[in-house]
Amino acid sequence: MADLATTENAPDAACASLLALFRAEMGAAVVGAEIQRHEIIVRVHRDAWVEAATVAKRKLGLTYFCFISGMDWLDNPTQTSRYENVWGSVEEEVEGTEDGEPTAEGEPEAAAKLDPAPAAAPEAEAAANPAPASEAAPEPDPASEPVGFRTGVAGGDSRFQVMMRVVSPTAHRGLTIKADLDDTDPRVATLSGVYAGADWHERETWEMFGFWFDGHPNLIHIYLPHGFEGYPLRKDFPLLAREVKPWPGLTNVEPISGQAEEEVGAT
Amino acid sequence: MSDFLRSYLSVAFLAAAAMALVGGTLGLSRLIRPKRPTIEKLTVYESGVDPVGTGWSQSQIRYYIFALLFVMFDVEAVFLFPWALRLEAFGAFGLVEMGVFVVILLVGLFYAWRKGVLRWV
Amino acid sequence: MSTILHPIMGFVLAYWQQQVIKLAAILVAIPVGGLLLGYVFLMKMMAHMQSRLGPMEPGGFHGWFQNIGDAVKFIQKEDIIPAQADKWVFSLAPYVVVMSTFLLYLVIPVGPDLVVSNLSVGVFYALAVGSIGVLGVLMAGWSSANKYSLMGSLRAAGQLIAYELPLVLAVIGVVIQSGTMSMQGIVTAQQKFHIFGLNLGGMPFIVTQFPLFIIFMIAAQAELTQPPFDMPVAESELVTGYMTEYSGFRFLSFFLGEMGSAFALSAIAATLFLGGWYLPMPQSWINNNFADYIGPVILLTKVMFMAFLIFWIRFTYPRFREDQLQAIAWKYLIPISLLWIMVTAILKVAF
Amino acid sequence: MTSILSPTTTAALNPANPTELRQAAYIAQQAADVRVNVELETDSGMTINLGPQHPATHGTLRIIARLDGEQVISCEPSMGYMHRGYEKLTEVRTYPQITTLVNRIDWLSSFANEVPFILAAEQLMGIEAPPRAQWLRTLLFEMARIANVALFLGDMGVQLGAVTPVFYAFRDREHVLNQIESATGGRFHPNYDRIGGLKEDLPKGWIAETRTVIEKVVNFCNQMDDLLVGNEIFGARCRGVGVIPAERALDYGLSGANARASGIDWDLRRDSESPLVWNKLDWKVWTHPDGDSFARYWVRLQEVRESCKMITQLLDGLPAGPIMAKVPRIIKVPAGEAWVSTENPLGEMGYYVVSQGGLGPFRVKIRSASFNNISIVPWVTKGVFVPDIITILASLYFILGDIDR
Repeated sequence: MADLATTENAPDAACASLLALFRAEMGAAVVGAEIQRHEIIVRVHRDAWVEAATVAKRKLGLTYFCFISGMDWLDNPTQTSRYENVWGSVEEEVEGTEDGEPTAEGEPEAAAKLDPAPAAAPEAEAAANPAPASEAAPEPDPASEPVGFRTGVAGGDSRFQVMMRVVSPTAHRGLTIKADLDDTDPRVATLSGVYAGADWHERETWEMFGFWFDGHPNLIHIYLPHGFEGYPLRKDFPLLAREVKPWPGLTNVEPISGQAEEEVGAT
Repeated sequence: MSDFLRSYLSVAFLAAAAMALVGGTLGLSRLIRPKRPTIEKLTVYESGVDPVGTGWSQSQIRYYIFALLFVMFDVEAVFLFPWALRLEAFGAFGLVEMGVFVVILLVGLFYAWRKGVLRWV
Repeated sequence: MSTILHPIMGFVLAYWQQQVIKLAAILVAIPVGGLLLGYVFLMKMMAHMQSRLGPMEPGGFHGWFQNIGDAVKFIQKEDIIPAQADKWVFSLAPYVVVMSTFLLYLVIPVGPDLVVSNLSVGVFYALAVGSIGVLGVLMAGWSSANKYSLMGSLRAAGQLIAYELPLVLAVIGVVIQSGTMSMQGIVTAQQKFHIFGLNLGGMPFIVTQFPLFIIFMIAAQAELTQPPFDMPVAESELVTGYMTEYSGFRFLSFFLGEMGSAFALSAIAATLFLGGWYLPMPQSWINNNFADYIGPVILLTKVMFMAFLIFWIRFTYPRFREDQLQAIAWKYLIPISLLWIMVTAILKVAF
Repeated sequence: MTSILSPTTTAALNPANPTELRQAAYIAQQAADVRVNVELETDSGMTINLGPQHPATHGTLRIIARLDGEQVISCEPSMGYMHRGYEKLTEVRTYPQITTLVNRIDWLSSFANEVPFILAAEQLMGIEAPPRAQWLRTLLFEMARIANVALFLGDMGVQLGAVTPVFYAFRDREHVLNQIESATGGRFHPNYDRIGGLKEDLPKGWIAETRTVIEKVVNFCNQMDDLLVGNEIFGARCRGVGVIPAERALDYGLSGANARASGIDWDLRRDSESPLVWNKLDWKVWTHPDGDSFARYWVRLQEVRESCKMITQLLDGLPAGPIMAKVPRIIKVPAGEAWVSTENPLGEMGYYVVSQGGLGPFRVKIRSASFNNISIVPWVTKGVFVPDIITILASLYFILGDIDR
């Protein structure tokens, strides 16, 4: 804890060398990169997706396959407004943290920004080109018009991102690889030839986000019933139960954390 | 009726008694048990999903070589019983005879073993 | 042979009267025996060994009501026959299983005069009717139109192939030593049997036939489809195998058959290897029929001991795989039993 | 780091040791056997469903097996019967509310599910829980591990047909659950973790009681040693069944005891920088070179023993002090992304939390161990017998909530 606090802000040397190695192998395909604590997050071009995995596995020794998943950076106005309804007064109070630098005590992710260009101002970037996202809204049309998207660490150019994480079981360093996908036709090559375990994760990602994995041997539903329509983890997929009836849980939640804090303060 | 046949008549009696016990209790339980068949109840159980196929599915029986060996050794046992009963009468001669018989069968078993037939597939 | 009630009532009954009384006795003995084993071992011993809570509750003291409650429950449960099943074979199977169990009791002597029918081929007969039960299992499994049942019954058939031979061969050693196949004759032979000139008023065959005794018990365990040989029922794989589709009393009758067979096979093992109803006792007790009174008690004690062994192993061991059962039977049990038969025969001829 | 060879060949195997080399050859041969057996030239196979309502799947997992006699041609798990959509639900919940959701992922060790999520939120907020809270978290984490893995130790027996161990497991697990309950108020779903600390401090006398409970658990481990590990039939059913070489295990993302049983010397408790205090304890990571079902059982058994050792040390060294750090009244997590994973009883459990500065996370990717652990089933069950499916499934050890999330 004390020792962690000191090492936390310094870039991890093993991570840095790993990232350098990765950059050397991948060349221009690396679009963005960051090191957070002991995690490397890189963004590669989607055409280099399989190559990145192959390099990670064969050259960097990141043999342990952790997961594949996706991101939908679209702002979901229905969800945001739901919070605002209940937490309206609170939102005003802490408005400052929304777009400025976080004001919380200590900047935790203390990122060593190796590639500042894409990661520097993701929100500004997102604000610059919100148009493709709103155009790109695929089938099940959302009830309300999406307002745009904001991307996260290592940046992003489009609404959809596919991400995977692999780890070296000997060096104990993990690498998260992201790739931006096309908004209208999210499509990327399958990794099941590189990491056998990618099979099921790609099925899940396809089912939840609608990302197509070219060359996947068996891209069928894994959780949801066959014939299910829509991609539930996309932000524009309505959470029907919430649409029909407001969730009562949102209202009675506030005191819990506050009480705990007060109790501690009293002791 | 001779005593010999009589002693086997008991077998028939006993079998009838067993039938009567099961049948009687089933009849008794018919009086008190409910009978409300539904489609779900009458479907065969396959772990909670609709059965795949027709129910009368076919399966491979691959232990026929064991069955052949079994028949062979069961016949041997049939031969062993009379010999075992009359062993004292036959004496050393019978012993050697049966020893040869058993050894031949054992050799056969070991041959089958060596050929890898004694593997359940 | 003297008549069954002669020692008690002092007069000779007609043949059919004797049969009626014997059958009545067996009709009482089997459910009671099955219930006894089910109660003492399956419920109480299991509950204590496995620290189970449920079977210790019903009725108060040590859950004495558990078995009765179970029986009542099964009798008043709905009897479901799947629509796809072969109804005739399906409903006939429990009869076959129970019948096979009943027939086993025919030859078990419980006293010098107390035996339903002292067949001259007693042991042979017992082994033969004991295997009829597998026929019932096959019928049940096949007719259910259920895959688990089918696989369970196929396993049962495969198991029959594996254990039947060791069971038969284990008996042959006893037959060689006693020179008879009659169960009563085997008990008598053990009264006269002594080794090294050490006459203690008889000696059980287990002394000389210990390997065959072990083989017999293993094979009996398999015949009863008790763990570690319960592949045909295998709850965690085949969901009780051939019994999957059975419900109500039909299901209970399989259970009754299993417990009754356990009782009968324990009795046969006790008779063959432990001297049956006989303990070293004065010859006069046997002559004046006193042994008819204490014989059942002695046999019951031995049977409970054998059943204890069976159930003890049942609660302790995991299940074998089918191929492992075959390997054990063919690679160990059969060669060893054949060898021991030859050893017995050589000793018999030599001395 | 750049080694292409698996860590098995480098770390776990000692070339000077002939036994280990023999074992390695054995594994290779077993694995080759499995692949050869795939090509079974038959079309009269029987399709059988194990599950969703099946005793072997402890939960509603469905396994579709195509059989040839008793031999498996192909075996495909099919899940989703319990899919609760937690990843979607997290998007409409606040951070404190999500703790109750993730509690229910691996319901046998609920507390262990809370920890990585809370750590991820704390990491994003830049909060550190006070030392006592971290020690208690570690302590309850390990108790949750015992509650979970003890059930496995018994359940493996019942899957193989030995009924006794599972009752012993339930008996002794009950004591552990009692302790968890008396500390947290929740028997199965403690919901004890808070961002910045814990809900409340331990009740009086808890530490002494826990010590006696740990003794019982140690005794239980010895019983399992006698009942199953030392049992020849158990060995015959498990040894050489479901052999997973280390490369394969990593390829499929097997983690936790499953990976360690394949000889991968990797434990997140030791090998990742976590605010939890495992690194301050004296314990050992057990591996087994065989990679078969027996190895997986054996490794888990040793892990429970290690957990007992850890708990004793944790009880000894429990620091005094507050259990809550100063946290804002309303939890708002600054924008950012955090990945935190811990070594849960089932394997690596991680949360990829993406925040955009709101009251709830923007997205949470839940990486649960069982999903990856089960994904190897189609590969590893090819050509085995039906009873071996059960052995393999039981030894891979999954909790259905952990697969379906």
